[in-house]
Amino acid sequence: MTETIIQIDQMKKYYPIGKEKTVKSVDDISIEIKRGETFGLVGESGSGKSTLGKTIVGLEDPTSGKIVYNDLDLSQLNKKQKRQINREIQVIFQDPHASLNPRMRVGDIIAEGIDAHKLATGKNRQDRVYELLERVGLQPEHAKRYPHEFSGGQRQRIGIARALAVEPKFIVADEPISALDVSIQAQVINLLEDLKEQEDLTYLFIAHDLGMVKHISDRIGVMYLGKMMELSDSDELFHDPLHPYTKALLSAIPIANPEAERRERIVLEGDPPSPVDPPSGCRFRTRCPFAMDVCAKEVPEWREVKERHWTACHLYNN
Amino acid sequence: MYIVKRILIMLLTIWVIASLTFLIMKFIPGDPFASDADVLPEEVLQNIRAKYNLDEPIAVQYVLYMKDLVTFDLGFSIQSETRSVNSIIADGAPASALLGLQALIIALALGLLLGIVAALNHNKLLDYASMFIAIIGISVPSFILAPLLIKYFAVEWGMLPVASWGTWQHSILPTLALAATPLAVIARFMRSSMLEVTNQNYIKTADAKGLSKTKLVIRHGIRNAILPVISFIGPLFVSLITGTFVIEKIFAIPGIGRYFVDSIFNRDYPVIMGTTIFFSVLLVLTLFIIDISYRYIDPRIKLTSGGE
Amino acid sequence: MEAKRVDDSLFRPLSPEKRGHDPIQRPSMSVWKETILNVLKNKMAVLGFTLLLVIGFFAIAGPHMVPFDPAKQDLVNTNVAPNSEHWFGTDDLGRDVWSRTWYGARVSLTIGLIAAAIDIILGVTIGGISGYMAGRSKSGDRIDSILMRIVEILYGIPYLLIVILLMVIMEPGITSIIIALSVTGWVGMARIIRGQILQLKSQEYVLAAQKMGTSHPKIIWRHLIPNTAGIIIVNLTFTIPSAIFAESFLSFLGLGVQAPFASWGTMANDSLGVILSGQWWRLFFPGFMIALTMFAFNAFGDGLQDALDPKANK
Amino acid sequence: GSGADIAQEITVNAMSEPPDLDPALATDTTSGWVLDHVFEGLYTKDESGNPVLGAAENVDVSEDGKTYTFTLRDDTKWSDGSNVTAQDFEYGWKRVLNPDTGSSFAFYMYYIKGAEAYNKGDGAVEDVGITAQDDKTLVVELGAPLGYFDELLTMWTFYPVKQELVEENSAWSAEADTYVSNGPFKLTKWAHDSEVVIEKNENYWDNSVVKLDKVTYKIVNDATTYYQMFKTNELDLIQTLPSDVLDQEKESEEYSEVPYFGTYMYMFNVEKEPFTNEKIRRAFTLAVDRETLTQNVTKSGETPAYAFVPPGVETPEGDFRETGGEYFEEDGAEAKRLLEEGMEEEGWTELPEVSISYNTAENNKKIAEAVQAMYKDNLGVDVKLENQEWKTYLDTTQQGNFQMARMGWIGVLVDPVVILDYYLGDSPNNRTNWVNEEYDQLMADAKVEQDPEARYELLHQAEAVLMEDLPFNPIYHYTNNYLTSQNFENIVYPVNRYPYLKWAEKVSE
Amino acid sequence: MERLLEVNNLEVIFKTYGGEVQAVRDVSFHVDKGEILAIVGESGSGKSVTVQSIMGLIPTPPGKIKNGEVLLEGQDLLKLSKREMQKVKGSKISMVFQDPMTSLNPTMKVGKQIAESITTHQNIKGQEAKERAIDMIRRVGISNPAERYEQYPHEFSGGMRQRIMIAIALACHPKVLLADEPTTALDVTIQAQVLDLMKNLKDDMDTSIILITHDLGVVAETAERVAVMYGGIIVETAPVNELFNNPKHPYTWGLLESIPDIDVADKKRLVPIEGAPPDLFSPPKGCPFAPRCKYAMDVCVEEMPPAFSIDNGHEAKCWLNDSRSPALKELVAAGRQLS
Ligand SMILES: Nc1ncnc2c1ncn2[C@@H]1O[C@H](COP(=O)(O)OP(=O)(O)OP(=O)(O)O)[C@@H](O)[C@H]1O
Ligand SMILES: Nc1ncnc2c1ncn2[C@@H]1O[C@H](COP(=O)(O)OP(=O)(O)OP(=O)(O)O)[C@@H](O)[C@H]1O
Ligand SMILES: [Mg+2]
Ligand SMILES: [Mg+2]
Repeated sequence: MTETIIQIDQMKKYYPIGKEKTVKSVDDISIEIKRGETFGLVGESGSGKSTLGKTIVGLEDPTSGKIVYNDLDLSQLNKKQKRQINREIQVIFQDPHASLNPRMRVGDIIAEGIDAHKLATGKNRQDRVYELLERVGLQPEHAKRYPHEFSGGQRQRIGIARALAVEPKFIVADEPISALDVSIQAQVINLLEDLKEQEDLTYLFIAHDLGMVKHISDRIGVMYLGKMMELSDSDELFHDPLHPYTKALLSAIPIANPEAERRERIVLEGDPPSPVDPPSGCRFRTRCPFAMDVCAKEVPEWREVKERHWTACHLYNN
Repeated sequence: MYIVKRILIMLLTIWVIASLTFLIMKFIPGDPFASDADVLPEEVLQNIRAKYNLDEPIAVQYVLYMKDLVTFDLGFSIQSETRSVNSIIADGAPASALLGLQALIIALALGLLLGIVAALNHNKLLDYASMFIAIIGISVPSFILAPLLIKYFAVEWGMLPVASWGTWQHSILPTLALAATPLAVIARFMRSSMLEVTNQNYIKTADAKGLSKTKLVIRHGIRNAILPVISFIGPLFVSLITGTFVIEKIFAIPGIGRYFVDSIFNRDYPVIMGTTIFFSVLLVLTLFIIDISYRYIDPRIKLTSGGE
Repeated sequence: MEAKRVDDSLFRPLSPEKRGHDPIQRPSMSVWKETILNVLKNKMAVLGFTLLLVIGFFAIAGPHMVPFDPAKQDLVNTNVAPNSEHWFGTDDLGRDVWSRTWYGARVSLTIGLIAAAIDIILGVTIGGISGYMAGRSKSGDRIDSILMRIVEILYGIPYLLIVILLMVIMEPGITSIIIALSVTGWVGMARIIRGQILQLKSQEYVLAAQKMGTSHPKIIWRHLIPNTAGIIIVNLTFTIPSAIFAESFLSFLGLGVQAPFASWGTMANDSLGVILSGQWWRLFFPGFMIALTMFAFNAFGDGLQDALDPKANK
Repeated sequence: GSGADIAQEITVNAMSEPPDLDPALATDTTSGWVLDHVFEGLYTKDESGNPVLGAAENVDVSEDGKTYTFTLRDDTKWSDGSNVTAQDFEYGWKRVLNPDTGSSFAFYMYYIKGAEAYNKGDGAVEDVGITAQDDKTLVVELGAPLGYFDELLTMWTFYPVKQELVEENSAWSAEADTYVSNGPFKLTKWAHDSEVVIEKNENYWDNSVVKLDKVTYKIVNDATTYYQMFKTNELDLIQTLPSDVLDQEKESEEYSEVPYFGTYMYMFNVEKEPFTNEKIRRAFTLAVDRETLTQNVTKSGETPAYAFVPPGVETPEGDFRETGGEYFEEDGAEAKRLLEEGMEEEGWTELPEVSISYNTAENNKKIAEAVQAMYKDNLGVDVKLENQEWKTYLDTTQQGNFQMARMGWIGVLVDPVVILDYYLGDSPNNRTNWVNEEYDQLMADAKVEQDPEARYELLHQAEAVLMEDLPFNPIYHYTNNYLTSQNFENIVYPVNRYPYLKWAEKVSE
Repeated sequence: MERLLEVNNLEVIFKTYGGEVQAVRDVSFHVDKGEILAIVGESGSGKSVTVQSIMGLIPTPPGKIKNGEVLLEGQDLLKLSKREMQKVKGSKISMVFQDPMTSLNPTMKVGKQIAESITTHQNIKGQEAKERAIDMIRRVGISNPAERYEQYPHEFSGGMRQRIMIAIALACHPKVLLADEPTTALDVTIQAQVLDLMKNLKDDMDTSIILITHDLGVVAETAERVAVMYGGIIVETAPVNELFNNPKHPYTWGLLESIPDIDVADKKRLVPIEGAPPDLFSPPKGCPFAPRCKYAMDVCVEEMPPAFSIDNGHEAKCWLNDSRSPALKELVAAGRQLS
């Protein structure tokens, strides 16, 4: 076993739209996620975070590139391995409404994975369901209800309980807390952290709430228009953001104190470009306050500018 | 590329249907020339059989038939020796198609309306009323409905001709008789899926825009709810426009529906094959179009793992 | 804000016995019990179900309630209108329509049930597999394509030809009818279910289930099919009467139930002439029974659908 | 009287699309019905159904009865105005016999010398005894004298066709605009599966007797429908009423019943138990109450059958049926007794299971059900019913896979021979496995017997032999029933053909 | 300031098999013209149900508005006929729904769905509506608006769909905008952009906005007043500064405590509110928060606290604000003893 649990190598995911065009949702991304770490992923909405997550989880096939899980190339698995890995890599969906079958009771939804992998039966199964419900802050009685009877936040917790049910090793959490109120968010984050300790989990944590991302993540990657822009340890990223997009992002964080004096917000000019026809060179250049000539000509190299701190920006090319 | 592949598959399907039909047709007992009139002497039968290549081994007959088929030559009827199968189809298809189309349009228009009205008035009087109509439509088959229509509309009230073909008045009763059951089924399908749709969040969104109920239904309801109806009317369309035996018989309509049945009873081999091929070409084409239309109705539907 | 008088003594830290006192929980009951209760609360479902029971009861007891054998002819008393002796009148061979109607119920209800079973077992399954597999992968496409080609082929081959073939290789009787219905009875259902599944399967909960490692059959049966229940019921309300009439056609051709045994379909078929001659009872009673059964089934189906829909009012 | 203002048009129901309007190819009564009106053979029928000269003006029969020399009328013309020639007859007949034509009715010409050999591919066309000596003279040589050759010549197979036309266009008979004929009417419209229209042929030699200007044959298959069309005056003449309306129509002026030259029966398979036993066959024959059956079940005036040959054959002594009489008497008790005797003879304590087969049709079903009930009542036997679709049924019965099977037999010509030939040992129709040399001999003798009286006597004897052995169970002799609008007069209802409209006239609106 | 919308004593229930869910119990609040009111609160506390009741979008059955009134410019919306209500919906009030994934019609082009909102009440049709819709797509920060116009919802990312929802709601320039968690799925830059858009709308058109959100940062930066909901009631209302600086309800305290501080480098464990929200089938007769409240008193369980008026426009439903309640110190001490 290596230290790296997931390695993504030059992965691309293009969606065809219409006749000729493709959306370059994820365009040539390479990252490694270490066992036991929480990898935060932030970035502009529509930049391909969910797509990246879905592809890792196996819900989409990459257009090109490779995903290696525990030294196993995911595209070359036999049936048994596939099944095992399917279980080990789990996902918490962004949308708590659509991802729950409206005609199934919550208990059955949660137990689905338990049944599929025969993890428990009979009374044990039920106990496990109750335990999971309690773990995510719901009550055992809820097992008998249907998803639509729950509020958005409650539904998201059902989704989390479902993912946990199969005792996964690696969880892609796609905005798992955005529909929760802050106090529950805290509960869930604590829960995720506890679980990580206890079960030796690794997370890919996608979120927009940078405070939470910072809090939970060991490292954070910043995406923009299908590309990874910056990657470093989380404190480092907040302390010394390198990429202009990251800077803009951090400056836009709303602060929960109406009287706190506002950080100077870097307002991004112009419209976000289209992933169908992304700008040449650096993708961010059209809105970058520091754009230079070279930015239009050359794709900036993905470099480790400081120790453990990577970015792709011409500003740091000496 | 995809289209080319689909067309090849369609041709293959038609070929399989034709071949199986050929085989079954030859397998079942009965002779086109057997009748309750004098049974013919063997030598005479031989002459007649030779005329239709029936004296050859089945494999040879099959090859000969397929050869002709490639040139769209469907041969001559055994029953009506002077009529080619092509002309039988050409003579009969217009009447059948006209009737079928009329019936389909009525069934669709009224069925959808009835279904929607029922769904919007779920568990209210109109819902029950539509159920009543639907049940009549479903449990009174056309062979009962048709004579009843004739009895009242033509004989008792003298409003319309009893049967035969020619003027538009002649087509009214058969159209109604033909449309009743599909109408009922479409209404039920529409009601059921419409009920499902009205529960969806996006209906709330549309409602919040202040759309009137009608617009809500027309713009947001129908397209999301119509899929089962579309699935249902594919084969229905084909069987309607190729004519319905019972209706054509009762209303004395010169369509080709009757040939689907009579040709088999008469063991009129070329006509059996001709009508079958005619039907399956239409069927395969229609089902293909239906499949394609799924994507246009619901863009989320992905029929093949390749892009399209 | 004028609060009502509150006892001052209550303003002290919460006593330990009250802390953590969870609000009273709702009574919990088994899924089955709940389902049955829900159905019972639905008037239409109860009405439909009761009617089905009543029809079933008469199918068993009906012929024994009158002293007439359903096959017994009385060529002198033909076409007698309903009266106190012959409750539903007699037919053109002087047989008692009441006992024939209930006797016929046995055949027709059996046929209806069988047709429904075929529709569900074959149609829903095949449609489910086909719709689910389409677009999943190259091999999934192939499965869908093959199944749909089979459907097309079965649609395409003239049914009458198949029936005659069966007639040649089988003895007439109920088994033959079952086989004759099984050959093509399910294809309509299959195509409709396939269409529904195609639409449904892009739902995220299906992805979620796949991710949970749920097997394909289970996804089809637990996630997709229940969400098409309404459509299945509607299609059944169409298949059942079709099968009842198909039986009369098959019997007429010689494949099915043989005279003098009756079924609603054959009774209706044999008495079409009364539209001209006015002995309405010969056509009306079997026809009415079919309609009544379909009404009961529809009411029950609709009610069931309402009662089982978790979102609906209960 | 006939006012000039009354449109001389009639609409009748042909029931089904005539498959072929080519005299060489037609085999069915519907086609025959139209052909009889648009063509005329050397002989035709008069108003009372007797053969009289038609296109021929004169006939000479040689002394040995084998050579017929016909002289055609001068004024017999095709509907396009050209003359009908003896060559047209010769061509037409030889066309029927030509193996390539594949005519099913060619065997009706086998009486002609060399015809059979030619048709079966063993002889040459030159050896066939049909010769047009000149435009007007046709010589026909028979292999043996034939008592009813004149009757035979009224059949459509013997109609002429216009040689040039047919040689030019093999599909001439498929559509109305290429159709040429020589009868009282000519084909003017053929809307397939909908209607056939014939109009008065002004070129017909005897056109003064033709009153109708137009006859429309509607093609309406369904009994309920055509009955209702009659009720709304969309049809003026229908036949074979739906059985449910017979009770109410029987008394009507419009109703008529005409015997039809045929017999409805159940064949016994004499090689399948229990009908190997003659007594048991008789028991099953006697146990049927034909009177009740025809009165209460079939209802359209059928005559109960106690023999094979139907009424309608004129013999010097009167009707063949009347002189022949009935061959058995129904008797339940006697039947029961015979059954027991038969079983004893065979050593059965229990009767082998019996099933009645019939081909799928409403009427057959009803009759079978009634007979089934009668066997139950009279013999205490439970018989099973089985039905099959027609062509399958023909095949099954042909192979002898039956015990008791429904069959009907209709004589194309009104002569007992046509009927009785059915049970010849080598007749392909005889599916009963019953072979009786005496019977075969009597029939052979009858065919060459030139003296009518002696001939009928032989036929009576043959029928007696048949009825003694009872390889079949006669039920009734057919009738046709009609509803005819009272506006018409002089419609002729022949025994073995559909109504003849040549002389019909519309007398009121 | 002019009161634009006023909700008084709103009570909403849902009839389900298990009984009546008392989703909203006696809720009253108001929004002034051109004001942004934020509603925060426990998930499941009835925020969405409250705003949906204003729009008349509660599905009936199973839902039922048992009591209360919704006054828009003095007119009670709950009393309007369906047809009259149609005129109000989408023109005077519009709404951004919480669930962007399912709230868009999957079979209708996204652009059409926006255009429809424009054409329904305004006299704008065809091409012009299309252009306006495209403009709206651009304004919510989606690139290639003309192309996006032609796409279907499933081709959009979650955040994009949410922006489409916002575009739909804003397209018709409502007087009141009900925004149910409009930015949960958006990254902060876009969120800022969208919030700016809403603020501009407010400034330009004097639109009043009810903003439901979980992000207290957003509340702090955007709202003028805040209402905090818990267990179907509003437990505290206050101007935004008051609420953050001087909260008077333990639930509000809990909320504020649970937020991580990004400026602090070392990772403390987050401080959630322990316990579970009340079962709304049989809500406690007293304060719904009492079972989870560290400072609960006997009175909290027995009696529903009235709204104590703290300051101008600041109210809290908590017995702690009663003069008779002991000082917090004592309560904390008592709570410690117990645990
Ligand atoms: N099925 C699809 N067909 C076409 N385009 C798609 C599809 N799914 C996603 N996309 C496109 O891919 C891009 C990335 O989408 P993705 O969902 O990964 O974004 P995201 O980073 O998760 O955004 P958000 O934060 O808003 O959820 C978007 O431009 C989106 O329109
Ligand atoms: N159709 C319904 N049937 C039954 N209960 C319902 C229904 N809709 C809402 N509820 C219940 O009403 C209560 C309030 O729900 P609501 O959606 O208003 O919560 P919310 O405050 O918006 O939560 P969130 O922040 O999670 O969106 C919840 O307990 C929910 O279970
Ligand atoms: Mg996303
Ligand atoms: Mg909500």
